[in-house]
Amino acid sequence: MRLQVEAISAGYGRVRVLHEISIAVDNQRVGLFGPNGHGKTTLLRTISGLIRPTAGRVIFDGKDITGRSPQSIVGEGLVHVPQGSTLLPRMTVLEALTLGAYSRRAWPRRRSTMEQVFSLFPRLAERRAQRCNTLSGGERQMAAIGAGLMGCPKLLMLDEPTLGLAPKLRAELAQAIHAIAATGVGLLVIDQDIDMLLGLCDRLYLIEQGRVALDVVDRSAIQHQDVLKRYFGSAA
Amino acid sequence: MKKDWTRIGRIASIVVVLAVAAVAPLVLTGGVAQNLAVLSILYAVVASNWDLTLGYAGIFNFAHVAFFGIGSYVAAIATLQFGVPVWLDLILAVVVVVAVGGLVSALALRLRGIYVALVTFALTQLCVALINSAKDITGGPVGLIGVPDLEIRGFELGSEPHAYFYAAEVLLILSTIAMRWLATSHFGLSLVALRDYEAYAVARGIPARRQRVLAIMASSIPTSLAGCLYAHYLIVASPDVFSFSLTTLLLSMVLVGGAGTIYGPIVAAIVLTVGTEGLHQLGNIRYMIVAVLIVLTLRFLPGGLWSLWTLVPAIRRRRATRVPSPLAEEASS
Amino acid sequence: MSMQGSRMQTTGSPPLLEVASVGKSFGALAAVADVSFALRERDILGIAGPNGAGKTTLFNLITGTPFFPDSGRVTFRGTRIDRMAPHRIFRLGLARTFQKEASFANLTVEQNVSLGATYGAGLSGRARERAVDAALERLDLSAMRRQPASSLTVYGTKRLMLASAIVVGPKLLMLDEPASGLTASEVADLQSLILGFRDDGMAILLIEHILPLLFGISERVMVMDFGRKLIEGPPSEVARDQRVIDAYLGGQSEAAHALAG
Amino acid sequence: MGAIIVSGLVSGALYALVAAGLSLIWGSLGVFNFAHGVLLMTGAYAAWWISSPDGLGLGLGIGIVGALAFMVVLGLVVYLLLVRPWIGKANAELAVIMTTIAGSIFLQNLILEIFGGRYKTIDQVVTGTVAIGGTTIQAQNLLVIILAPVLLIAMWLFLTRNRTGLAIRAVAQNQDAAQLFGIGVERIYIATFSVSAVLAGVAGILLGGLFNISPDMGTDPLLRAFVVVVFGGLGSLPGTILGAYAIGMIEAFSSYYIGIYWTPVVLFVVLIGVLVVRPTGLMGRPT
Repeated sequence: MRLQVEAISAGYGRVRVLHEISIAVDNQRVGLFGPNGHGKTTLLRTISGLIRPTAGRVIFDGKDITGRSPQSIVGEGLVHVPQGSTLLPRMTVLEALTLGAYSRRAWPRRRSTMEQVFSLFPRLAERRAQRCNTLSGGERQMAAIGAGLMGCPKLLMLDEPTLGLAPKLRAELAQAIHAIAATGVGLLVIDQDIDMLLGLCDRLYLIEQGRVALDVVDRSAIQHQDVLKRYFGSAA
Repeated sequence: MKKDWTRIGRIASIVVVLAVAAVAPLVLTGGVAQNLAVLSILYAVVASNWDLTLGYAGIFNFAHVAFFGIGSYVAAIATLQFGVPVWLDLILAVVVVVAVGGLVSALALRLRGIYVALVTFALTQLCVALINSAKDITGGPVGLIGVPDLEIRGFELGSEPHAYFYAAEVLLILSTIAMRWLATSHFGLSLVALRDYEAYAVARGIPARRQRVLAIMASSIPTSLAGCLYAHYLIVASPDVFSFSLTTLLLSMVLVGGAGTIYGPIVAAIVLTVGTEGLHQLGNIRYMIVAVLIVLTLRFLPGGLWSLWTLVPAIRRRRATRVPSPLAEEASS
Repeated sequence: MSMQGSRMQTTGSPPLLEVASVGKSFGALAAVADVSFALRERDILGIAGPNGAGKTTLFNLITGTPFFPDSGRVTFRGTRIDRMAPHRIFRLGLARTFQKEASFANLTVEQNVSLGATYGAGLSGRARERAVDAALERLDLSAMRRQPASSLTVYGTKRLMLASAIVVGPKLLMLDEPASGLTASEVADLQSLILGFRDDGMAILLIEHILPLLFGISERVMVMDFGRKLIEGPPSEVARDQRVIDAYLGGQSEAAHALAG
Repeated sequence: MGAIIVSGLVSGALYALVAAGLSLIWGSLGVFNFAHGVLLMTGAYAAWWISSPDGLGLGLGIGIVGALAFMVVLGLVVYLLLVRPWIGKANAELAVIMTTIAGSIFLQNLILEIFGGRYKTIDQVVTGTVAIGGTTIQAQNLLVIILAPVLLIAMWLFLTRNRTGLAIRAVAQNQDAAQLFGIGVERIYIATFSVSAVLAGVAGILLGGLFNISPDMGTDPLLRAFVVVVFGGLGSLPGTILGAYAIGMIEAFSSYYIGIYWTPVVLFVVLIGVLVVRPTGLMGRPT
């Protein structure tokens, strides 16, 4: 088991967002979906060490990484690409990618990794001298994922990679994510686009109110309509 | 029942404060002691006024001590250079300081946070520069000496040892009543609202800049009067009142005493003024001790000395509905 | 097409709120571009769209917090408000809530509402007390009136934000994702509250990601994408629109059909 | 005219060194270090004590190196004692203003206790005069004029090429993202403070070679640096440097043509003028 989240509780101040949630990521691609504000992003932030859980354990590659600093978790090869448009607004693409390889494990390999990133996202190579805040939405997303790859991840966590992208770009990005998965990097992906998740992932978790509301292990068994009903049923 | 006790407690503390105020000048008769008392009371006025804008409104107005200094210079210049009769110079000082405060804050409050601190700080420096460059009127770096005594029907306050002591006390009591009244009124609540969440406050009809400018103007009134009394009492107006060290001392009174309480800075003004004077024989080391105390207070008692009071459980319960110090927020959660 | 739609609707009575070709850019990014719509009294207009489509920015442009539009006009009750300070806009009867639960955490629940009454409606004395009591009662906050606002739950804070808005009797209530982070029963409660406000004579402008709520109570829905208005129309029509499905609903479209149909 | 420009360049260079340090800390930590002026003074004293025959007498070279090494440690101490406990807390801005002021009171009086209030002098790094065009320049002045830009360019290269330098900028722009890159924010804060303290130390040593050194020698440069960072915009290094030279020049010209006492008035008027037009300074970003 590559990543195992065992009964994690976490939140911000007095507000508890995650309630003893458990998920598992084997050598497979796992998707998280569910309504906004129900804890998907908080879960990733807890796994990557930005938030300290109040209970539960996170185990990565057999090591207990609960409560460790984000720095040391990145060092283990668990890389989180956060949601949001611009990672480092006033840095060039080249600088941002270089920084992606900051961890001791990735730094010596940064040149060869960058070649790989550029071959995956040729557009980034063209834009390498440009500041991140002048990039288009799709390019920003590519830069963010590219910087994540620079960390030489064993498991890559992507938070809404297709957010705010037009359908064509979305398809393009989904293809790139497939290509990343094909290299053997594990994936844990949050997205609102269920079709994309269904095409990409072997396993899906529906997260509601900080808990796993549905765990779909066998993709062929997913009744599209059922999932959607479940999704919208929460408020209806 | 509980309410009765609250009320009795309040009346009792008012009686105690008034009794102490009445008796203190009669007890503290030595020249040094009296001097220290008057000074600490005037500092208490300035620090507690500053608390309205810094603690409640969260404005980094570093020109507050300049209001005190301008007050003292208006008194000195008006009486010495233009022969304005005493008492009238007090009114003049209030008018000038309120005007300066309003103008500067209207400009400075276009900015936010640290920029406000830096620009208002620059204003204080400007005052020193103006005093130095307009020597003929201000006396330059030496200052103005011989500010006339305040008098009532021929009775000179300086001729009676207790008179300035009482005058300073009256100013402090009136100023404290005014500041507490302002701070707990809807005006004060609006300042706290703006401090805590400006976008939300303006979306509920609170005019941000106007409220803040008004707060600064209000806080400058007793402060300018304290400056006048200071000049009349010491008979001098000196550019030292604009120094970085006085600003630092008064700021530490606000923060060590407890920002957002009005009372805290008064307590700290007395403690710090008397304390640094009491350690007189230590020379410069006393400033080092004060510096360490400031850091320790901010570290371990972020609500200031006044928050010690709330460690008493009964009072803490009552205070739960009041406005806590901005620095104490994190500590309580 | 959508422009025509809104014009047609405005021919009857003069609109309460009219937004005409409003735009705002941050550097190279056009956060809101050429958005127009109109709202009559007691209208409920829902606004949907992916994150980052410019919905909240549009709210900020209408209420002047914390910036003004680069281009276009906003008219509320016949008065131009696109260059007006936010506190004046509130006094005209346009109240908004914020996406993040906001409160004046250091003040009590009652003081929070009382500030709105004082500065929004110029009330004082008994009139203010009555208005505050009524608003607290309406949002079921009377029991907590003396507690500090920071002690409220998420839904409690959201209700407090509504109480401080309705205490002045606004003509238009703009709600920015009011249901995010709420439980199902709280969403249901919120829904009846919103409909109640409408019945009291307020128009509602609602940004919401929880589609059953949005499609359930809106008379019309506007979908935004990339800062632009994609479509505006009755919920059933919007849910079937191919552009909306592509840009926003995606896999959710079938469910949206079911809901709208 | 030549003399005025030289004086403006010297002041501008010194202000740039001082203000760049302030700006760097503001950019990454969002706090303002009021102890910066006292750091400058301490650097000068350290260099004097190590180099002067009245102190250790090890000569100027070792004095400078030793003083700068000392500044690295002092930056660390200031960060750990006066800044770190408040980072991320409510009102960190105000608390750190106060703690750094307290720290500067402490250091200033400590120096006064140890070395007394009498003026001291550090040897000039270079002596003599140089004639350029029609103007005779003190060699030390020329050194300041040349060295400051060299140091600032070195700092720029450090911030754009070096792994740690890039990390400093990353932390300033987006702390969460920086952490997710594996950057230890704590280490970067320490590095930022140390770099800033070294810049203050360099300014102190250069200033000490031009004027006497005394416990309050840091006050004026700090006050000028305030004007500079507001003028140029906090957190923007190019803005800060531009602001520093602009202020240095304005000061030099107004001292000559209007009078030295009126110079602060002129500066204040210029400052207010800039802020009315651009409330975040010439090149600053909103906070």
